[in-house]
Amino acid sequence: MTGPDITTAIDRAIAQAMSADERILVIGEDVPALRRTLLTRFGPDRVIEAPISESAFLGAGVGAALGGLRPIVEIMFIDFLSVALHQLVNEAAMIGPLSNGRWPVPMMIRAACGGGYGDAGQHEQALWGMLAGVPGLTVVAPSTPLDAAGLTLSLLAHDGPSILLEHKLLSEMWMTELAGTHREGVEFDVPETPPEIWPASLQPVPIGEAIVRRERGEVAIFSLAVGVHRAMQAACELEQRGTECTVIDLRTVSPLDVATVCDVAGRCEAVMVVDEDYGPFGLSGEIAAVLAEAGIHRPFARVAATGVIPYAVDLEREVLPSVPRIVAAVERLVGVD
Amino acid sequence: MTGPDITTAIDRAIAQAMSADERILVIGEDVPALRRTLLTRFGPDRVIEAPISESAFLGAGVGAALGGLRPIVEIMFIDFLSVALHQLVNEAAMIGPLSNGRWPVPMMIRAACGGGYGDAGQHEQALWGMLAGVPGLTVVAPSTPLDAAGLTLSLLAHDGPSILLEHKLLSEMWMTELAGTHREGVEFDVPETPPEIWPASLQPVPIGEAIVRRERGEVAIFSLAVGVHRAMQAACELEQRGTECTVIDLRTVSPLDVATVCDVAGRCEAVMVVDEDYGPFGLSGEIAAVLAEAGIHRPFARVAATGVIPYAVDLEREVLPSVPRIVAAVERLVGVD
Amino acid sequence: MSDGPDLEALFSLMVRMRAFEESLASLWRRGLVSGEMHLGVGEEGVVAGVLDHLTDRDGLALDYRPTPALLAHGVSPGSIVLEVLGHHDGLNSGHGGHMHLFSPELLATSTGIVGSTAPLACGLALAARRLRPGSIAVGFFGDGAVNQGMVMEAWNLACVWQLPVVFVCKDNQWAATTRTDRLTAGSIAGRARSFGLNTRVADGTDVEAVWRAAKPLVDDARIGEPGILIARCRRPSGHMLDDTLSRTVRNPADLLRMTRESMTDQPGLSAVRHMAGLTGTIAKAIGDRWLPHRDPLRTAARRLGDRAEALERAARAGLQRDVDGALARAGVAS
Amino acid sequence: MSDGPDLEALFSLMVRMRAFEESLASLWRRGLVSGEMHLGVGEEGVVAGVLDHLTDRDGLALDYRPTPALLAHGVSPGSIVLEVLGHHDGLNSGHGGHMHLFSPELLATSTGIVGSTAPLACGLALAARRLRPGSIAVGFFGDGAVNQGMVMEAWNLACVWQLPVVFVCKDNQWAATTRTDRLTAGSIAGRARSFGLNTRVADGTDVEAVWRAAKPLVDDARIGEPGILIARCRRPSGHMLDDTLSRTVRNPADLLRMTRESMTDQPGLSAVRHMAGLTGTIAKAIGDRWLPHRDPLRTAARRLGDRAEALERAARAGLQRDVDGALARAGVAS
Ligand SMILES: Cc1ncc(C[n+]2csc(CCOP(=O)(O)OP(=O)(O)O)c2C)c(N)n1
Ligand SMILES: Cc1ncc(C[n+]2csc(CCOP(=O)(O)OP(=O)(O)O)c2C)c(N)n1
Ligand SMILES: [Mg+2]
Ligand SMILES: [Mg+2]
Repeated sequence: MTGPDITTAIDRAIAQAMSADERILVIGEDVPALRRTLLTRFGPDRVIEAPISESAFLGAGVGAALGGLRPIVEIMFIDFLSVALHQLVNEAAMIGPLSNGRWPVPMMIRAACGGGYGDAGQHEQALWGMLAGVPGLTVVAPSTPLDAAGLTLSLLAHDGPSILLEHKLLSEMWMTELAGTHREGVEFDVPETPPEIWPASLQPVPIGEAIVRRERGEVAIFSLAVGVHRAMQAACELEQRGTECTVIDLRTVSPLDVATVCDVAGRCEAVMVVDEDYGPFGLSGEIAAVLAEAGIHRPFARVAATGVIPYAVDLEREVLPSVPRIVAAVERLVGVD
Repeated sequence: MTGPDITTAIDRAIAQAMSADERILVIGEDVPALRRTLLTRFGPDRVIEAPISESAFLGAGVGAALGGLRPIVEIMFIDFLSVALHQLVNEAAMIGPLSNGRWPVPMMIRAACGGGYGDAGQHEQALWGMLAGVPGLTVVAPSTPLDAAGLTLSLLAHDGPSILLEHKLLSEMWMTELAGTHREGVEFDVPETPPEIWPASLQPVPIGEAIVRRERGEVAIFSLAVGVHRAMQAACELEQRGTECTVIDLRTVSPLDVATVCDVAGRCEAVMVVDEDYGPFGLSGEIAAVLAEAGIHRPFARVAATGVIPYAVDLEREVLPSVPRIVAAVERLVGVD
Repeated sequence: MSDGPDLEALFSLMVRMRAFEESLASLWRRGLVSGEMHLGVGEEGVVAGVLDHLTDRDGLALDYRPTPALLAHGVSPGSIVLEVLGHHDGLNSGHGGHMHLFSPELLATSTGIVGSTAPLACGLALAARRLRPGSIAVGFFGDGAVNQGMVMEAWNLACVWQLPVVFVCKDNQWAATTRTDRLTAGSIAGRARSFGLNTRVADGTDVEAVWRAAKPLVDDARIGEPGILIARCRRPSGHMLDDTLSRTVRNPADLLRMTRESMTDQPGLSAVRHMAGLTGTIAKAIGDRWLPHRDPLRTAARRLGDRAEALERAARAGLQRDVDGALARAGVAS
Repeated sequence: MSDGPDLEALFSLMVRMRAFEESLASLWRRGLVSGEMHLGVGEEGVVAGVLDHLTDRDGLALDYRPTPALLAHGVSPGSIVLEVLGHHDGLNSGHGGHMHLFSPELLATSTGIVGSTAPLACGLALAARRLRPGSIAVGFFGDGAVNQGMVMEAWNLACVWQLPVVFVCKDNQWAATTRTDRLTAGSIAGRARSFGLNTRVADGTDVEAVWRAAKPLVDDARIGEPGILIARCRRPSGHMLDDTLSRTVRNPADLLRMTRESMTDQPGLSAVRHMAGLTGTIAKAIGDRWLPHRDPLRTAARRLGDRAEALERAARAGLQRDVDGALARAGVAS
């Protein structure tokens, strides 16, 4: 990687926001170690270590937001949110609407997500589809460090609850820590990511705006996070094999950029969703629905996690979306077999 | 209502199953009072009252299933599951797949769901869309007492985790208890439900089988639970106004009956989903996706909960699917305006 | 200035609370209110004795019996009446209803999820410490809620973060249809003390006792020493209006009717044995409802002697004016 | 039969555990194992001292350091090696990996979610009571886990349901990079006692002490009196292999490098002050790793004197044979 990895990028954006806004603080397990750059800069009153009590400290984040702060609550892995989900669904996301908008809850949850490095089922989920179903909750899952930083700035300025998902395969920090990528002989399917020019002062990336990463033709591939890089690589291979693909990085899961989704799909002949979350009842379905509602009827396929993510490298690769799976699915979709 | 209400129907099915299988027991808050018919019959060793500790007693349900029992765990309202979701997502649903199927978790969660009686956001959610996204979890939401009883029998014989959702508007017990429907002047939009012939011995209803409630024509309306009754009523009105509808009661949310969905939609000119759960990222999207995957492209619309459910009767009616909303949406869909 | 409470003021406040709950009950019974209705009848001593120490800069996390505390904190009764009527001029424009009453100005939130108030209070306290030094947050919950994990987590969090928070456990000995002593191991006070929380137990039916117990807790919280008050009280109107237990208490024969079905194919004796726990519970519920001498209002009135009647009349009249005003605005007969 | 433990057997078991963890570490370092790797090095005294009282009809809920207990419970080391290699002949056909090792035959489950074992153990205990009277379930977790709500909920549940369950808290004083004493209010033992759990504290580095403390807990659990053992132990291989703290301990200059960035635009002094807590943590981590006399194996070996060496050799050889067999089956060099 040339610029900072996604974790460092988010840390930098947070630092920039924290120095501009005294009300922002960070709460989470192990944050003194994980966020040591923030700790040394802002001190333990604003980088607050928490016991392994997600319900209590996520709930405290909600209460702090009600009290006038703008907390960032770290849930180490998104899988662990399920021990505390209630504070998000029934409090953070409901107080705004049930007060008829009089009491916003400006809180950002930050969590690592995603698999592909052998931690299996309980640590490798994406879960953005499930979370995007919570009304009023903003969910983002960026694919590049610059987008991650820019979206962080937007979420920290947003007057509602949000979740920033940081895919572990895009994070040098997490991959070193969890997967021991420094070990010889270890090889995970970490995608190549394109270099980025890193600005002196970070700029917000608007919430709810997808971006077209490659615009070529027949098949529109919608994806996000690691999936975008897989889709880009698949598109290169497919080009050589004679199929042209457009790749759209959704960046924000909810609110979904319906305009771009419909616009791009409307100009393509087939639609495909590459999603590291579970296939059924999630993002891929939502895309199908907004297209159908808009009367855009195209051959449709999805490459998503096919179930609980297993441990062994080969089994894991079968379950998660991979470049070969995408290539094969696109060719099936356009009738090249 | 002529037969038993949905709650009594489920209780009877449970009683029938419990007397045939010693391993079945019931755990939950207030079950001695709520399930007094079961308590008197099977005693406190099999109808076990729990403290307000959903994580602990749901987790204990999982452990009990691992240990050879077949527990029914009651989560009073499905909204409260979010304080304990982890035990479902990360334990109950994962131990099977992560053990490569060697250790099944036969546990049924029973929960009341749904709104329309003025409890608002934190008590009125359906959430089946979110839950159906959990791989390997069976989710059912019946619309009639007989289906509820039959599905209960099937779930209690099923070797995996499941959720039985009992819509409060279909439950005399819950409506009396929560909404005080015996009060004069109180009127909730409780649907008329058709009479059923109640057999002496209950028969299982297969998991994952939808049923066509009315087969007429142009528009296929997919729904479940209370939505089915609303759709049936809308279909009657629409018939008088010149539009013929087929109404499909999905009964099981997951695994979705893809064959029936595709078959019926394929024979209709337009597709509509009536869903009391939140619209985005849920059941309606999944239906759109399976249809698009099957190459069945039809004009598509959904009538679902439009967001957090508000309190006031008029606001609540606007947010939840209602007969007028369905009628209007169907007419828009088929171009009658 | 004396060191003790102003019993007249507390009594008047409690009367207002009671009168308000009675108004809500009547609106509910008249079918003008949707959904469940949980009242704070019986809790007035606890709420008044605690809230008297707070200012409007202090935050409140309230459960689904929030009305007494909201009144004491300064929320207008009329706006609550309009809210439960579902009126657009209600406190939350009819979006929240009685379990979700929010006053951002007065930093008061409420929730229908058992136990949720404890973490929320911790967060309000964190904000208080940073943004309004010297102010605190108070989180109310019931005795059943102490078995909800997030409550215990919050106790720990309050202690290790040294939050300016006071928890108040309104111990009415019931959680819906369940006697909590059957399902709570150890004592609530012992459990709280094991975290190092500043712990006090008071008779919640005696507002002066509550006031005295709450004072040092609030004072200590203001300097970052969290505490908890555990106050015994009563629940004479049941868990919620017209709940199962209330209905069964009014008509115990119901119980037999409801269980008859299961008795038929069962040796009668074992069914009766199995039902023993339940009937015991019901007997207890009956006993608990007819103990008027544990009423915090009566206790205070007795102490006030002659003065009580006039105070009560004035407080009720004042409250009624507010309620009537709201009803008129909503076009509902008083 | 004597009343005390068979120290030779316990020592041999601990050696097997240690040797097995070393094998796993070596496979991980060789890049043959995916994902994180948490070892139970340092916990052998606790695990052996407890498991010696169990039969294979007793259930186990294990955390993400499950291997020592699985060995003691009778799971074949070869099947675990194959599992962490992702081999289809592994314990769970390669689907689970080291955090999700399941043996339905031996009623042993494991989980990567902190605290989850406590409710699971309650459920296994419930099943034990109904289906295998006289058998129990044991739930293991760490000292950080006691602040997870579901653990405290489970303690309460065990008491009020009188479950045949023993909780074991392996108190290594750390939760990942965090010193738990900073974030746990009161004492774990005090907290557990407040629920009425049969509570014993033992030196987890002394397997005999653990054995003696566990015996009455297990015996009482068999007749429906739940208990908890809190055993101090060490974590010499860190939270997981090559974690941040381990890396920083090996090379403290890293810390400076990593924080240099934020120091530039910050008065150096306040940054240093802010870092003080963190460097203190690291100093503590360094101290904790080089305290070989707290090794449960050494303590036992010292007591066994001359006999230790031969026992150790035999235990290691036996274990190594199993591991080598599995490696051969997987086509991996030993
Ligand atoms: C997490 C959760 N579980 C269950 C419920 C249903 N419920 C509402 S109130 C109640 C009893 C609470 O008892 P307690 O805490 O003693 O408060 P009280 O009602 O006595 O004031 C229950 C079980 C809920 N609202 N939230
Ligand atoms: C609910 C949950 N939160 C956070 C984590 C991440 N995590 C894994 S282990 C760990 C530390 C646990 O410490 P302790 O309970 O003392 O056990 P130890 O690792 O010391 O054996 C943490 C925070 C998790 N797995 N689950
Ligand atoms: Mg109570
Ligand atoms: Mg530890």
